[in-house]
Amino acid sequence: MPSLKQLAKREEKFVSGHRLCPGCGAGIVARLVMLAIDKPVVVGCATGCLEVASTIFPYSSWKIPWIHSAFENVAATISGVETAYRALKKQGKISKDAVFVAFGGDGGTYDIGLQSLSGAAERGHRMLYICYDNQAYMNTGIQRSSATPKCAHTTTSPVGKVIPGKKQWSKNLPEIMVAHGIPYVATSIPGRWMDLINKVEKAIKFDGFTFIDVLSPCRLGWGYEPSLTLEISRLAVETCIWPLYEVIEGKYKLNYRPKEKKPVVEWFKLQRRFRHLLKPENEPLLEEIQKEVDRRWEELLSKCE
Amino acid sequence: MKGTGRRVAKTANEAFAEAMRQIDPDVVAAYPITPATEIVQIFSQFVADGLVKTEFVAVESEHSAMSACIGASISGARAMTGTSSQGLALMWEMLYIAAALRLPIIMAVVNRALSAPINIHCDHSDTLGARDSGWIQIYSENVQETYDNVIQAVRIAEHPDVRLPVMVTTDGFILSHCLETIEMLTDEEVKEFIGEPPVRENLLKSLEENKPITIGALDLQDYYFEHKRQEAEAMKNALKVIPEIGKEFGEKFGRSYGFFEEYKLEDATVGIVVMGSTAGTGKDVVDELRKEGKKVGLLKIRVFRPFPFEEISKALSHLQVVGVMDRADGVNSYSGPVFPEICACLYDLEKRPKIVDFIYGLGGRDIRKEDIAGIFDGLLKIAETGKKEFNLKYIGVRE
Amino acid sequence: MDTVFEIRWHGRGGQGAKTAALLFGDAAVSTGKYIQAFPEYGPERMGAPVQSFNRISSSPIRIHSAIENPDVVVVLDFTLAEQVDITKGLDPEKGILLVNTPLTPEEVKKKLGFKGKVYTVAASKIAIETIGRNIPNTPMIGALTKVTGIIKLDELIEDTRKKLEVKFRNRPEVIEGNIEAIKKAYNEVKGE
Amino acid sequence: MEEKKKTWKELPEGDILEGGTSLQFKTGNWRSERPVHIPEKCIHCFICWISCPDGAVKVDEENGKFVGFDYDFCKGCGICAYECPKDAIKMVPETGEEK
Repeated sequence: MPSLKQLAKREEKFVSGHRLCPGCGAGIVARLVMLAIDKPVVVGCATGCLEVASTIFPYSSWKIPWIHSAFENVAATISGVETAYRALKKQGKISKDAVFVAFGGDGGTYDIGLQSLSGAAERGHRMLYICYDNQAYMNTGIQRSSATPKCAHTTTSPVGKVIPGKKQWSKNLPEIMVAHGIPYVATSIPGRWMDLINKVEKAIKFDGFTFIDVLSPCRLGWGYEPSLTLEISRLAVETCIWPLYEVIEGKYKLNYRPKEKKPVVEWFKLQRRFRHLLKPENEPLLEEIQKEVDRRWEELLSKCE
Repeated sequence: MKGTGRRVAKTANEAFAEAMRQIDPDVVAAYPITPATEIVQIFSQFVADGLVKTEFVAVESEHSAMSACIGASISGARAMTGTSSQGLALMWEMLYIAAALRLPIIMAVVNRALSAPINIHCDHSDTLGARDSGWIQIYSENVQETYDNVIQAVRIAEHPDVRLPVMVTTDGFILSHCLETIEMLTDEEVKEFIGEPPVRENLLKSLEENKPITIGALDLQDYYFEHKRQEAEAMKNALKVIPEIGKEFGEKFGRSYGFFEEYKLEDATVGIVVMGSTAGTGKDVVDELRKEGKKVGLLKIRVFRPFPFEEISKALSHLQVVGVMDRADGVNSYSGPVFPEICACLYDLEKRPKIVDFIYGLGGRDIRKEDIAGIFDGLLKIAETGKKEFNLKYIGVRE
Repeated sequence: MDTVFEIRWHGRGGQGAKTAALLFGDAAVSTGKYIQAFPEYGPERMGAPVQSFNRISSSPIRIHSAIENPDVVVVLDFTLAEQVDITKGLDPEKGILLVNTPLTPEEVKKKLGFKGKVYTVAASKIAIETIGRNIPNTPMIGALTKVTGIIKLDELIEDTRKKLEVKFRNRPEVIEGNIEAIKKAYNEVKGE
Repeated sequence: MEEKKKTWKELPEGDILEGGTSLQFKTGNWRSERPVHIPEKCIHCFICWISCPDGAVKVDEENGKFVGFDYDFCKGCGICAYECPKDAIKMVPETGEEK
């Protein structure tokens, strides 16, 4: 695990000049992941904010071989790249030891990309899949995804007179990935850069498919001051809304236990998408969410050693 | 017969698989679908038996098959796949991407009707629907052509002036599951004919050389059009390259190929335009009608994309009546998909033939010699009377 | 354009009608003929009535229509006659019907009311005796070889041996059983 | 300033471009506030550097020192100022006069 000053000696592989929003969580995630990988690396991106904002012809922010083909298929596309790598390496046409990374937003990972994600994981291609999870379709204008938390306001799960935002709970994708029997699954946040860098370093050592779900605050879609991006990601951990854990070859390990578990409302308070939950009439909803967060937290604890 | 080929019995699916074995691509990614399934079944046995160096990826859908082929091809690997019908439809999005990223992927397509109603038998609605995806399309009359076309496809796709994906099609069941006599080339002949793929910019080369490239960037109003213009030019270049390679193939192995085949068309007064296995049946009919003194002929389209516009125009220009046989319906109230292309070819002629369309064989409906003879009779009647009483006829459907 | 000889095979899913057409076609290729062999495809599974077809010619075959008027019909399972019109499209005078049955050609003729040429052979019995299983398609290929004369017996045997040697390298008894079945059926097929 | 755009004949084929070229695309003009460094408070912990989404914090990696902000790229999000454990960065309104 390198110190910050050691990391600073590494070449930036995700460089300045990209057009993500000021304070974008995905930009930090991409930069951290790329700094963590001190090896030759090939990256693929699913269609989404990160892809659109980092490669606008003729400008690219990726100082490594990079490919985008479509929205729902980054895992399949990198499957092909990784397979070609194995084929050509076997033939002696390639000498370098390379790492393969796929980035997808929650839309391209939890929803439309779930099939290709599952297929690539099941086949065990050697790649690290990073979901930069901003909990909605931000690139197309903040529509709900299956990663969107219950009651969050999005443009397709709007808060209205009779419906208080998204009706459903978010999908537990890390668990689905664990069920694939892949060697490494983890959650992380950009606000704990050591945690994220450590997990990326760990993941790329496995000879197989690995997956990290990184909560990636979106100042636009969540509605907060951009300077709070990292803080808000940490608060998700402190409220146990986004526990930090990893599952190494099936074994659960909690990476961080808040000294004092904060109430979920502390997280909601900072975000415009949950503003309606602070109204007195919505108190039962708050309670319901708190209960579910508690339940998921306990469930996770029971799985961890 | 030139070459050292040997005569064997193969179905089109077997021929596809054998050609793939001889091409020995670096990566094959595929998903099963009737009637193309056998191709990858046979091929995965070749992989299991160590007869090829290929890395085979049994993907979870056709969309991922094409995506993986794109990933492999952009990494400098020779990539192939095969599919049919719904599988091709599921790939649709990726077809355009493979072509626009200029990837020489080779795909064996076994023509099958599109749902609904669900049907596993032959028509051309699947590939004709993909006509504007930027893929070169080569249709095969029989198993021999299926085999020869795949081998030529590698050279066409990888030609530096072209660099476009190629789909080689064969008629579902009619050819895919029909054992026919073919001449196979030896493995060495194929290897020598296709050669090593020319090296171009690719992901892994850029990794190896530390000169990172970005592929598939967002192209907005200021660049998209230029990239599409390049793609159009590549397709135009294919018009030059395809007959050159067809000729070279003929010189080496005794079977030459062009854009299309003219059968007794030169002195004909009426002719049909046809694609795929029906062309063979059509030739038998032409011979029979010729015996009766009828001046009939046939033009079999082999290359539908790029569309050999000028050449077809010239080949049909002297006819009085042209009948287009469409094995797909445009469901557009006036014709199948091949018809408007042929009309467009003829439009600028000083003296235009009359032209009518026949939609036939949907969902594998058999097309008999009598049916084709009936079509010719209809064309001869138009030639005789100078009157066209219909623009479109459905052949072989219960009225 | 030479005459194209057309054959239709009737069987039940699993009896090897498809394989028979493929094997017969393949054998004809090795004797220098041009052939087609294709099954009729549907969603049928084991036991359902199925058909397959051959075209054989001494010059390349171009037609790709279905076969409606075969020169020969081969029936692998005579119980099919109850459900399927096995003589459909056969020329009532010149058409040839070859049936796997212990019955005599006369008895078959009477049963079907068919006036063309009928040949019978107890292929199932031969298969059980020689191969040890009721797979009538191999002996029927032998019988068809005799009836049509399209290919020669020794050519068929040589070709079959070559193919089986690939598949049953370690089971010579299977190869010999099949060859024996072909020979036996070739010799035992009865015409009127 | 408008870059000279290539014709279809001049462009590399297949939507391929050189990696890392966005360094030529300055995003500094997106900013309405700019971070200002207060050297006397700075402990050179590099937290601002690791926290920046735009890679706009310049450091001297050999000597382990904060060097300054890259105003060509800084979009003024204020994360560095918020994260700084020593309040050594403050955000000030962009007046357009600073260089």
